[in-house]
Amino acid sequence: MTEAGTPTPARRRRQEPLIPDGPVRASAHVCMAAGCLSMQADTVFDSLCERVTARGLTDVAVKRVGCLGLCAAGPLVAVPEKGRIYDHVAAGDEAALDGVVDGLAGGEGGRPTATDPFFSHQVKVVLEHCGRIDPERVEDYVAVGGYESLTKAVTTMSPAEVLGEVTRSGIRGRGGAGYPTGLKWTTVAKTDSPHGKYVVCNGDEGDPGAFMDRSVLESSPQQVLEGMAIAGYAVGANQGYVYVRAEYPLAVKRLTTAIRQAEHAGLLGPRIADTSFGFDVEIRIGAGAFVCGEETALIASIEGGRGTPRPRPPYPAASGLWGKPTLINNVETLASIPAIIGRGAEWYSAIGSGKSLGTKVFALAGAVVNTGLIEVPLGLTLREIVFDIGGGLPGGGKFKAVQTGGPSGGCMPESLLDMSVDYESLAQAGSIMGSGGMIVMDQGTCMVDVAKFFMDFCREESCGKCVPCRVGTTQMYRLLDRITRGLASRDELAELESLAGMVRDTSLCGLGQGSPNPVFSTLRYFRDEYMAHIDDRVCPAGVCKMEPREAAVAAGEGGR
Amino acid sequence: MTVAADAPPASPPRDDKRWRQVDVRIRRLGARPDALIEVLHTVQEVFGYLDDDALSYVSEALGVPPSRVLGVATFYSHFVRKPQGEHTCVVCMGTACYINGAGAILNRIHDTLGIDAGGTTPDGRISLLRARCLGACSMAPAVVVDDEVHGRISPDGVQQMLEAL
Amino acid sequence: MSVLTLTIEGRDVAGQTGGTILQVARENGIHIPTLCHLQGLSDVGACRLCVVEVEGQRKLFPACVTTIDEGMKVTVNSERLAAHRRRIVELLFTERNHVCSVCVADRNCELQDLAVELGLTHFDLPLLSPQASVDATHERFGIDHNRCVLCTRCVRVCDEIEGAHTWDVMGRGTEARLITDMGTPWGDSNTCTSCGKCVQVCPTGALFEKGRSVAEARRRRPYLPYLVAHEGRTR
Amino acid sequence: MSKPRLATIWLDGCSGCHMSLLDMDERLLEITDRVDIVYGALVDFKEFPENVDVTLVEGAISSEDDLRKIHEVRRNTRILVSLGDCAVTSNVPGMRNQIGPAAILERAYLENVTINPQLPGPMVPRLLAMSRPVHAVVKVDVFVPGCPPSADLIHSVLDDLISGRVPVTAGVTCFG
Repeated sequence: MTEAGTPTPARRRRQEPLIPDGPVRASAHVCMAAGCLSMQADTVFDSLCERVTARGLTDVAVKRVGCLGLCAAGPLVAVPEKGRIYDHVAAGDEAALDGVVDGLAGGEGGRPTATDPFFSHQVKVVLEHCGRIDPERVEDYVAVGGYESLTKAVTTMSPAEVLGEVTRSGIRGRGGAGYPTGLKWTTVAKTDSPHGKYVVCNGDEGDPGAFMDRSVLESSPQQVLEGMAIAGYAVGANQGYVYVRAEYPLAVKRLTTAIRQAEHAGLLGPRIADTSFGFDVEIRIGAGAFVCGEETALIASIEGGRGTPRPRPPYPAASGLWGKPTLINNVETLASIPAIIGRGAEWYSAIGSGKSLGTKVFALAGAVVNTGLIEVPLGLTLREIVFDIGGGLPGGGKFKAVQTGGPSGGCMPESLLDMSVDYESLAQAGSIMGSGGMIVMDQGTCMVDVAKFFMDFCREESCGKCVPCRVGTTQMYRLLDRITRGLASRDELAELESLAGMVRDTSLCGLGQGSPNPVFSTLRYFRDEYMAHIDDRVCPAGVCKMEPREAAVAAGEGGR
Repeated sequence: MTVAADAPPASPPRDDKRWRQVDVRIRRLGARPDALIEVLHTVQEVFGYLDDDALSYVSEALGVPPSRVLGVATFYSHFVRKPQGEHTCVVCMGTACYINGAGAILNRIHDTLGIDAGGTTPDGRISLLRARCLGACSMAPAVVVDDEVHGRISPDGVQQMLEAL
Repeated sequence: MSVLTLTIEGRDVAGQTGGTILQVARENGIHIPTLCHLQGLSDVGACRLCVVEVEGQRKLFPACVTTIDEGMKVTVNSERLAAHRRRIVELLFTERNHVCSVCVADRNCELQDLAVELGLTHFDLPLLSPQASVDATHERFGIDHNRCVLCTRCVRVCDEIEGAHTWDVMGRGTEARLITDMGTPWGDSNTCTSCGKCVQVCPTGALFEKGRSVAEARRRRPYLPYLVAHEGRTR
Repeated sequence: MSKPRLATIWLDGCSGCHMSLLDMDERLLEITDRVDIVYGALVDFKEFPENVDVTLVEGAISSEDDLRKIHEVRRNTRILVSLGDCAVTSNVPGMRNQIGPAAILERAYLENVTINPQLPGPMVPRLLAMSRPVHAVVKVDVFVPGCPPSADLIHSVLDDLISGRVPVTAGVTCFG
């Protein structure tokens, strides 16, 4: 299958941001993340600049910023001094544009963020600077305290102290598995390597329905670079790689700009903050292979090969990139580091609950009013996320399930809405935290069809190296396909369950091991839907089309 | 079968100035075998696709066995081995787009243009591609036509857009 | 190098630090089924037939690449492992077009033997019946993709022993196929030295010497004395 | 007590499995003493009878006729045995599955024929799109792979079945 990504925005003459020389009364932050950009946010930016100039508002700023979160209502413009967000500011919508300018000039209007539940329930650590700074200006990041944590680390802390701080913060890997970050760092730090170590930032965000890393890279790339440099200092690495999907050209572009600017400003490169510590970062662009999110496959890909995973151990912490000890962390994990070092482990670990500390970014999508990007303390309930922050289902739709964890995750039914969203509870419910995609499904969604969708994904993304995943996902897909066509027997359902267990137990990497999870979780909570397809040959959601069994047998399908 | 003795130094397969861009990139990456994917990205950016000549050239220039070059080029779905149409239409098949009707969009394009994902119309005008997830989930279903993202689009909307190309 | 002690199948055994479970098991006459493993080549842990249970661990471990630890307790045979292994062989049979009765490797095939050893009498899963081709352009050898199990022994022997790297794998998932050079016909390969090592290490009838008919494949073991191929036939 | 009723049926196979059955030689007599053979290539009955205890099925399910017959067999059989690789895996008949029935018929009846080439008429059962193993269509109780299974194996399977034991073929028989 051929794939493609979103395109690089066409080159054109760039309007410079309006930044007054004197004190700023109010500023318009125009969201330039991919969602708003697809709704001509760049034109909105130009129009606002024009209007502000035309009105002679010399103490008003107009800036490009990263993601403001509420993608459902874009294009978005925030006026932080007034604590307001203007939504649906479409290009060419005179009234909306004038509304923003009126607001800048002192008028009312827009949504107050302090009382709007979408904003007021959130706690922003990773997304702290998203939507507040211009991602293409390192000055902006520095102005909000950027790189202070790196300077603090390299000038006032020993690597061991940095490790201790990260360990005590309790942060766990935000890429999916939730491995304690401090432990990972300590392992890499302890491994002797006379010929160097590496820090790799995993930005191969492949889960369909997840766009957290994309937004962070597009909205605050310097924050990720700072996190990497701090990690490099702590574990003893001087070289970092950021692996980004080719589907995210805007993220690649902003990251490239960020690296160049940071090097130019002496924030990356040799002798950071006049110490002997130096750190360089290079970008590696993925080429469309979900499995490369698995850390050993990612290493193979950075080394220029087929992205096939290899058995662990040895873990990359001991033998990774070119056989050297390698720390691999996800974008979100690394983006949390500057705040942890800056404000301290105690501050961070006070957020969250139980063994799941800190905040987590989720991408809300599907049948929910406020689709977009949110950051919440771990331990909120699903209900709070879907209904309070997400605003519930649109058009009076009735809730059926929420899917987390992408192709290795699961679907949780209404009865689990009051479950706390943390690593342990999700695992117990048969799902995983995953990278943070959260997709709300209404009664019009067929859960067998959803399981089939994810299996199709795994089948196509299987690297083909190990037998259970390569052939097992294909066979499971065929069984699910037969169920959705009303051709399957109860024997075949039993066959599916047994095969799923075997693929989970014997596959080489997480892609294969996790591939049966959507089947297990939909069988656990929605078995009646499977049985309706099999026994009554009916799709309760009205999604699947049933086929006559006789015709299928004549066409060579088999089936008894 | 013969084994080529003293293979001549790698020279570009065609007299095409665009190869200079590729050569510059290869030099900047130090012509190392591990630069393979980066170089393939460059070749595809410059020429639009990767043909056998190009792969052979990259193989020699980086000292990577030809079977390994093809193995890598065919592992990653971003790389294409045949020229694409004048216009491209990318239908996102991420979870949010899927449950919001991306399948109906693909079906409509199939019915109106007669092509499936990965195909190009016989006149070479439009190529249809699928994306695993564009990360534009908040605007599902999303379609990208010639570098422009269109969110919350209906099969009718896509048809109109493609007909207007 | 120090010696570690562990138990495999309840037996106290010892092995060198860095040794794998498979090595130690074989040194002690304990059989673990394998397919992609071939002594003398690097291990890839791909076929998953050699998975074993380690006490205290929920995961299963491929014996060919898992190094031993002091005090490790390894279970090689259990009902769960037997079922899983049988399934793996079933998946391989259903993936391509293995028709033993007309195969050059009939009675000399590791996949066929594994089916017997693991008690596989039929396939519950449907045959995928993919289109797969035969390349007979090489003057002495041929490859029948219908019989290939993607163990990659040929890729490894060609790269690691012969140093030619003629073989590799293209595509992914069930679309993955072995290739010679740039997907060019084997007979036109510029890198192939016609050494035939790939044919000797192939566990099935995928790689064969021309001129041999059904059930006539014979591996010439003395040709590669340091590569232990096909460690004993069931019949 | 009446003797168990045994049937054999030959679908899309080469009859090699029936030949192997005959290779039991004198043991055939011992078997025929213990059962009533009620249908099959060894006896002359036109209709598949009711209340059969054991049916040995040779061959894959390749045509509409095979399909009709196997359902009839299943309806009237207590223990259905898939005998040989064609019944168990579809084997050689299944090799056409990647090619399709139309191309196969053309090759066999038009391209390779010099005198009066013509495709089979309505008198010949139509081929199914795919040739399938027996258990893809009906439930199978005992699998005896092999191409063909040896006479010894067939004898031991029959001996078990007649004596009321469940035959174990795993580990003793082999594809091919």
